[in-house]
Amino acid sequence: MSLLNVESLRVSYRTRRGRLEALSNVSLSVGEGEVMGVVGESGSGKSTLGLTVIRLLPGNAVIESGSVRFNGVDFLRLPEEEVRKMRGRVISMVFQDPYASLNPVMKIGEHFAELFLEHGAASSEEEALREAGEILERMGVPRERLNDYPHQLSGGQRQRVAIGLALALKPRLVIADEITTALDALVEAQIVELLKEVKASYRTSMLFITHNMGLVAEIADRVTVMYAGEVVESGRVDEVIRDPMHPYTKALLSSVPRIGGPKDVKPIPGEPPDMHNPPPGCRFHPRCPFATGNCRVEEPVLKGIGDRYVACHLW
Amino acid sequence: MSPATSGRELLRVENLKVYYPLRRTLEEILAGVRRFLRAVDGVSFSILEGESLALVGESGSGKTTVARAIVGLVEPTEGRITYNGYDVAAFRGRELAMFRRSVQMVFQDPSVSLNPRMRVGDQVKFPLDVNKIGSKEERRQIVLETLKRVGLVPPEDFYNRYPHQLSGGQRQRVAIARALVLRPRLLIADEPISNIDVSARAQILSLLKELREEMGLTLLYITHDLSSAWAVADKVAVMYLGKILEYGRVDDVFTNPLHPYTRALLSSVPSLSPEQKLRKKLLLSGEVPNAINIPSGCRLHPRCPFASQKCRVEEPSLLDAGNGHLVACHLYG
Amino acid sequence: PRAPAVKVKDVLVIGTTDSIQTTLDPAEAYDYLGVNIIENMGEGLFAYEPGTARIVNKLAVSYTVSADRKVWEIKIRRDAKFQDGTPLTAQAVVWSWNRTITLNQDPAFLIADLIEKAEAVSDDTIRVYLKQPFEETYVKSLLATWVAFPVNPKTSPMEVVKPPRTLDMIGPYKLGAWKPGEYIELVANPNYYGDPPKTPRVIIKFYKDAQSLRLAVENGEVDVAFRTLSPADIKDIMAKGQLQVVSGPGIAPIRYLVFNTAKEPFNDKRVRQAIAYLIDRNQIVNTVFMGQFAQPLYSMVPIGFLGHKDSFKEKYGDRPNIEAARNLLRQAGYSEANPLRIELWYTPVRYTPAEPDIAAIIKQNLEASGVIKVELKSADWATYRSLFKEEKIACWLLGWYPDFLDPDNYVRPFYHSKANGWLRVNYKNPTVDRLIDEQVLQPTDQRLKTLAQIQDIVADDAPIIPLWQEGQFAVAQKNVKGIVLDYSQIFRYWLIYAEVKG
Amino acid sequence: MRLPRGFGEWGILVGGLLTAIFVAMAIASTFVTIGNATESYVVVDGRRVEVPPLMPPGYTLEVGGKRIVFLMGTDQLGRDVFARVVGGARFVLTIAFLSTAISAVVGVLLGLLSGYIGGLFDRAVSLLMDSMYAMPGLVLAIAIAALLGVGVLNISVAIAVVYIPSYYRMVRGVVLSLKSSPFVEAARVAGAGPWAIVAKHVLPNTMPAIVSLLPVSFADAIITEAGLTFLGLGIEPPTPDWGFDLNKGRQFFLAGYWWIGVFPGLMIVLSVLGFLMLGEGLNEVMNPRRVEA
Amino acid sequence: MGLKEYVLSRLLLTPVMVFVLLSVVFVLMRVLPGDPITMLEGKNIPEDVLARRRAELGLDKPLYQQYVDYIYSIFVKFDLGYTALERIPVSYLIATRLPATVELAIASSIVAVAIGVALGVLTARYQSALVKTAVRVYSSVVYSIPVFYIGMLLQLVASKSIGLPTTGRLSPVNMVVLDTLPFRTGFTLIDSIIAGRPDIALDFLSHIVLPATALGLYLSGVFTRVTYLAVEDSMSQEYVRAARSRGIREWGVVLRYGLRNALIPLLTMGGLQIAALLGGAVLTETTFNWDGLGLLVYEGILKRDYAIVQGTVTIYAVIVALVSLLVDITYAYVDPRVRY
Ligand SMILES: Nc1ncnc2c1ncn2[C@@H]1O[C@H](COP(=O)(O)OP(=O)(O)OP(=O)(O)O)[C@@H](O)[C@H]1O
Ligand SMILES: Nc1ncnc2c1ncn2[C@@H]1O[C@H](COP(=O)(O)OP(=O)(O)OP(=O)(O)O)[C@@H](O)[C@H]1O
Ligand SMILES: [Mg+2]
Ligand SMILES: [Mg+2]
Repeated sequence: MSLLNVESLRVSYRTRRGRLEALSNVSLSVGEGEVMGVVGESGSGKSTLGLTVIRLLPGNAVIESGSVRFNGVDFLRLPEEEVRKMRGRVISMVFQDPYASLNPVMKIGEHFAELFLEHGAASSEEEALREAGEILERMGVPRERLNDYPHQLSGGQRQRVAIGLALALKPRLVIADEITTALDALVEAQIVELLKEVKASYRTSMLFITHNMGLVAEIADRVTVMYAGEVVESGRVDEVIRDPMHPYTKALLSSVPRIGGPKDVKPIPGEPPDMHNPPPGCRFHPRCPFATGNCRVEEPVLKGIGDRYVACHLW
Repeated sequence: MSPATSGRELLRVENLKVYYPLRRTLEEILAGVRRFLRAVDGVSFSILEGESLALVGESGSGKTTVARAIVGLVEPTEGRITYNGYDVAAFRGRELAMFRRSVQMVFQDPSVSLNPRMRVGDQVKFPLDVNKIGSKEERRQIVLETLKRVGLVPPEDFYNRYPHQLSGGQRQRVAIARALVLRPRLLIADEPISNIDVSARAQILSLLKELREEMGLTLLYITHDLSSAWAVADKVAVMYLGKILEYGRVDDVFTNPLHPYTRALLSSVPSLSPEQKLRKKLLLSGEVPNAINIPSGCRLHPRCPFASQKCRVEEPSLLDAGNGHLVACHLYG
Repeated sequence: PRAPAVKVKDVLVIGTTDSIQTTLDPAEAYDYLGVNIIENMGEGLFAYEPGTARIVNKLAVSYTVSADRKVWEIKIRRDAKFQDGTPLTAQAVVWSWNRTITLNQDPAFLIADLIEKAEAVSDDTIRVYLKQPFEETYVKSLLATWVAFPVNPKTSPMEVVKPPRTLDMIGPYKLGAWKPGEYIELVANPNYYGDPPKTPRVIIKFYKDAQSLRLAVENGEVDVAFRTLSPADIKDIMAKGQLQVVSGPGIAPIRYLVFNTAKEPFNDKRVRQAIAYLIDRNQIVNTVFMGQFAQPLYSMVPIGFLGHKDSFKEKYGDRPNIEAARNLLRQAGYSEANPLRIELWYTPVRYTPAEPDIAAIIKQNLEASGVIKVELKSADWATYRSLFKEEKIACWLLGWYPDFLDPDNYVRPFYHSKANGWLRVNYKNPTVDRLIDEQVLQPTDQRLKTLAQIQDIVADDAPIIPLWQEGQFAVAQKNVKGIVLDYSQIFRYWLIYAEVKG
Repeated sequence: MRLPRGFGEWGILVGGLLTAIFVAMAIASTFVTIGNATESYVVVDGRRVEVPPLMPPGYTLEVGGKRIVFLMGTDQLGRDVFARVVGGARFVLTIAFLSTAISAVVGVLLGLLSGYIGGLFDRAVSLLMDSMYAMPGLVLAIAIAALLGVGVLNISVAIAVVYIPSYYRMVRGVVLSLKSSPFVEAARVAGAGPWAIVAKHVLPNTMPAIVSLLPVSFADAIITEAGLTFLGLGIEPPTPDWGFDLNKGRQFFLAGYWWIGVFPGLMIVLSVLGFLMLGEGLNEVMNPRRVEA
Repeated sequence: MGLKEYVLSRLLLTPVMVFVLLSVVFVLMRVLPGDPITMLEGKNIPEDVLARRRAELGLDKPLYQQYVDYIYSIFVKFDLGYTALERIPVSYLIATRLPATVELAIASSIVAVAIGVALGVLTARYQSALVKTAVRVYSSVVYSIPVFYIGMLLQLVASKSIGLPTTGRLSPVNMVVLDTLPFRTGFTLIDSIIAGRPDIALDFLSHIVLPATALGLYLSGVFTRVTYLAVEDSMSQEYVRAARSRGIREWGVVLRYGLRNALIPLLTMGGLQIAALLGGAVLTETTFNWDGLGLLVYEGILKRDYAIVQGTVTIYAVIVALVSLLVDITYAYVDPRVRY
């Protein structure tokens, strides 16, 4: 039994232009201590997935069907207050923009103290700060930084703080939504190293959301590839990279030039679909070189092939 | 590898410095001290006709500033820029206008580099208008062709759209079209793929490559994404804090990086191959210091695992390590 | 059962919308409230007896007038003392008059034009040489004005005393505190020779508008509201009956319409007369003053005043006479096709808040002729005054507060060509000039005839059209007693008191 | 037809409706006589009939078999309050319109010049504008209104002066941020001169800000106008005007004749509200803050 | 630029701003027809008396000379001059009137801020469309009601049913008590404590309720709007979502994240509102017979008393400059990013 089981999740947003289905029938599972990478281009629904799992969707989102089971409990049906108490303690999240995800008027220490006190994990502020100092150092930030405001830290340090906050209460699942996108290459590499260490020491499960297949290859155990709100493929990372089954995964992998490799780039033709009017049938068919008549009409379902899943009529 | 290099030098940048004066604090005013942000601090390179040079480096290393100095958006504090062998600073009147037309730039973020209140066609046409090229009908024709050239088909359809009705990739195409419409010889592309979607990146890259091949464009490609530089450029210059630390043919530099900084950059690229995953990475500690207090000696030394006493004091100069592969590091003194 | 003991409140608050325009120096003050406060802190040789229009001796005990009526000898009281205890002397009186004349401030002419010379014959006798053989009550009424009040020579400087100070005079009250623009406190003068004031302490609180004043008196913060609640409010207050309304004869201000008779089209007497025919004083009084707070006025000499004659009513009637007006205008060359266009000016804040309404009524009255087109124009007082002073406007509304209670003060400043320069009415009629000069020298019965003659002539010439005179109304709490409103226009604080139980 | 959604659309609907009503009133009062707005009499069959003053709302006058209803009563001179309220719309809206136009044009021009030219000119103009901004607006308006005297144009100018700095600051701010924006730089790289840039790139982009400021400053102008005429400045009776009539009504308010002031006051509130709502609505619809795409 | 430099440059700029304003006022007032002397009673005052009065005020000198004198006396002698008719020092008048305006400004700001913040927080806490709409409608409606209209209606209600005082700052009797104190600040509340008279303090409070409510309600329109928008804005920031992802309870999020960050724009707006507040005070003071600066300047303009207008304008400019200075300094406490 996995720690997290997402089943047939359908989430939409109410917008001015009407209903926008951000997740259509998404299923995935994350095992205990496992890192699940989620890749896909912008707008494919990665963040929506992460926010649904932690139940922090914006007000105009509607969970239409499906379930998110956490340790077997249907997370979506728990009362809000209970979910709130679980957030931070059992399940937590790190966001993309380190410059925006810390409160600019609160010291780093205050962030930690607030967290500890809120969840009763410390009895006093001093205790909380002592704990926090420890965590901070494990994240590679000097303890003295507790007395600083976020703006006094560099981007990388802030993201370390955010990760520290998410891990502080040793949650069982951390959702990391593009946490390195806003960072410079060298800093990104540092954070990736940090995550690898965290993975080894905390044994926390992780939903690692990114659009960079390379990063997934670095840290994730398994990967789920999303396209236009749907899961198109999932499986063990090395297998998916070595032998992508879905044309989209293939195209994605070959669109990135590799240093030392051939110098030609093979872009995926066309544009991603307008999510208000997704194409019928397979959503990838307008851009798919292998598309057949059937692809235009019939929506492929996610089929299990060994321990891999793919949603394509070719399989 | 270079499709149309004639070997003639088109643009040369010599010892370029761009300093931004900082607002002074009270004590500084009283003490008469002036402080500067040294965005570009002595950069020299040249681009041959038809060649493609990648300028790579982390955020804040001064890449954009170099580009802005070349197109005249910022006055160099020091140094010389020559075009076709002529000093750009001496250009006046028609010469200046001709030079401006022949060097065009694509800006970093397509979501802000287009005028939100102007139709796509008019934006692309605008350079023609201000340079009074062609008749009204001709201009429209040129615009349509250019739109088609950058892959915005059917061009008539895109002509009347507003930027917010386009995807990020399409906007970047418009920005490229706007730069191309004056038929420049040198195109400066400032991180054209960093703010757009993954799948559109490859499209823009291949567009740039096509343009080079078909129009014989000379390209100054600015990026922090090394793999894209690999695909697009013939030569590469690695910048750090306003200085070039390593320069050479892409293949030489990327397969045999000399400077510790270049090595760190390369090893930070996440790799898809499992073998590389196991290879020991060279990680630099800390982050780029700000350009106001540039470290003494070699500007990388506080972060460099190989730094020696010499590095702290003496600034290494960019020297040839053989075969036109230049490096500024005491390890290769 | 014994009636509950009645006590008098030891502080009384009087609210007003008036303000003190300049100082409280009798040599300079020349505005209603300033003068009135001085009248409560000082007195002259003569004074009006409260409730009547009679002039009686005050600091004077007796006087004799020479045969040629040019030299007066006045004996003064010996028991009067200034606030600091200095006894009053004839020298002090003469010094005070000289001070006023020397300082030569705005109202100085009141005695400067009267007195040639004054001297102290002894400590208690003053000899006054008049400039002309003026009529007796005329002289007394001028000597009763505040500019002639003796001030303490020991403490009074030979310059105008500025707020927040005043001078040491002989009167029931002396100045307590003064916060310019906000209030004045008067306290009983311990060295006053006469009866002490009924209320030892009086606060005069200045309000910016009639509504605030009404709210304050209804709220009980103010015991007496005097000058000026709006007619509608007074009527409402009367109807509600929670407060008392005390009324008295009004001559201040009288209101009138002035023409610059040197300017087109008002240099044409027929135009002025036509306007006199058209104005409906009753409509103004009935609408704006609710029919009971003002009276139509048909002469510049107010009703109830010595020598008053309804000359305008006799000549023009008391209802608009459109036909007569049209005839005159037609003679003057105006018609429906070529109407007379005039600008009628008024100033909105100085007199009543209803000024725009009044102007609107007059406009309507004039336009009823069908031959006149009126454009209403207004300006704040400062501008307004320079406009008519510089003769930029030719038809405007004004009001008049008397300087002293004598008909002369209602004819000379308006009609005598040597005295009406300030008004820029440019009216000069040698007959009228002569008659005005004569009447101040004539004995009363003959004077009345001369005054009647003057009023008839100026009604025919119509350089100024009198409109109405406003009554005096004080609104007070029910327990307030002793309010006397009479022709003197002096609001005597020292007579007022409020009873409280216990 | 669907119902409006969200505050923005409702704002446009309600605000637009109110605005339309007032504009209609203003236009109507220009062309037709509604009642005796400026005279104390009505003319029936060529005969003048004086209307009694201070009659409560709903008062009906019967003359020669005709019934004239005074919906909002009569004022202290017997004028029809309803007619005055309607007539006031014209005066008030004209002034609001003129003053908004003047301040917008002057402010925008100065802001553009200042922002684009920069340097000493910018400093001087900014100093003047900041100084004016530091001055309580109403006091400034009072001073200028007292200076200029009565009249539509005069009072409009008095109000306009107060709001010039708002436009100036806003436009200057936008220009400064646009000046260094990449698309302006792109235009410069393309060889465009300052005028082409201002005309094609800067001005159009200041428009949304200007347009969203317009209704608000229009509403402000109405309030300021009311404040000035309430203090008795700028207006020549018997011209109907809300602020002036409200002040008049205030003098009769405590005596129980509430209708003289309450109705004009209500007009001020409703018209200001109308323009505000319209402005907010437009602003929200034009510049959505959150992406609800 | 550090905070210190900013504060300093603002300080240096203030006299320049005052100078510019005064020059504007000078020009404005001198082109007006009429001068304070014409304010004298419309009587037959001899011309020579008037001419002497003009000379006393220096009004007979050429205009440029008057301008130089006047700038000189303000900037070099710190002398605001004398009123034209009463010849009271303007500085004295301002000193007696300023506290009244400050009292009104503070009291109405308290009302406005209390309402604004309460409503702003309410919307953030209960993210319901109904509450939001209600709050926005409230802010628009309240903003649309002129102060004098609210004032008039409040006066009626209060005089008819509540029995609160409806005009003035204090009962006249109490006013005299405070003014005759040997030492006094001019601020009623403080003075009544000095006098040991809590009943006077109470009297004052009952007097200020209505004007403060009228002006405060009016200002609360803007305040509510800005608070609402600022809180909305800070509540839509990523850090709010991040806080929620850590299980922080909603009230904590609203207060520590939403409100605290909204304070910064609120403060800016508060600083800008000071001029509006003082402007609104003119009308409030007129309506409630509140003897403050607003009434003073209004009367000064009508009386053409240059000295009063110029003096008041100087004070206004200085107040606004000082308040914005204060705001800038307060920034440092609210927004750590400004600190250095
Ligand atoms: N609050 C919202 N209201 C309406 N639509 C939304 C909202 N948030 C996201 N969407 C839409 O839902 C779809 C999925 O968005 P989501 O943010 O989950 O994508 P993503 O994969 O995280 O993209 P990115 O890589 O850009 O972060 C997109 O089409 C997006 O436009
Ligand atoms: N107009 C300016 N005024 C002051 N400092 C500037 C200005 N423009 C750039 N800088 C500074 O100059 C340095 C170099 O900036 P530049 O934009 O050239 O870097 P870059 O390499 O292009 O970075 P990025 O990858 O973020 O675009 C930075 O520290 C930046 O903050
Ligand atoms: Mg996302
Ligand atoms: Mg850059």
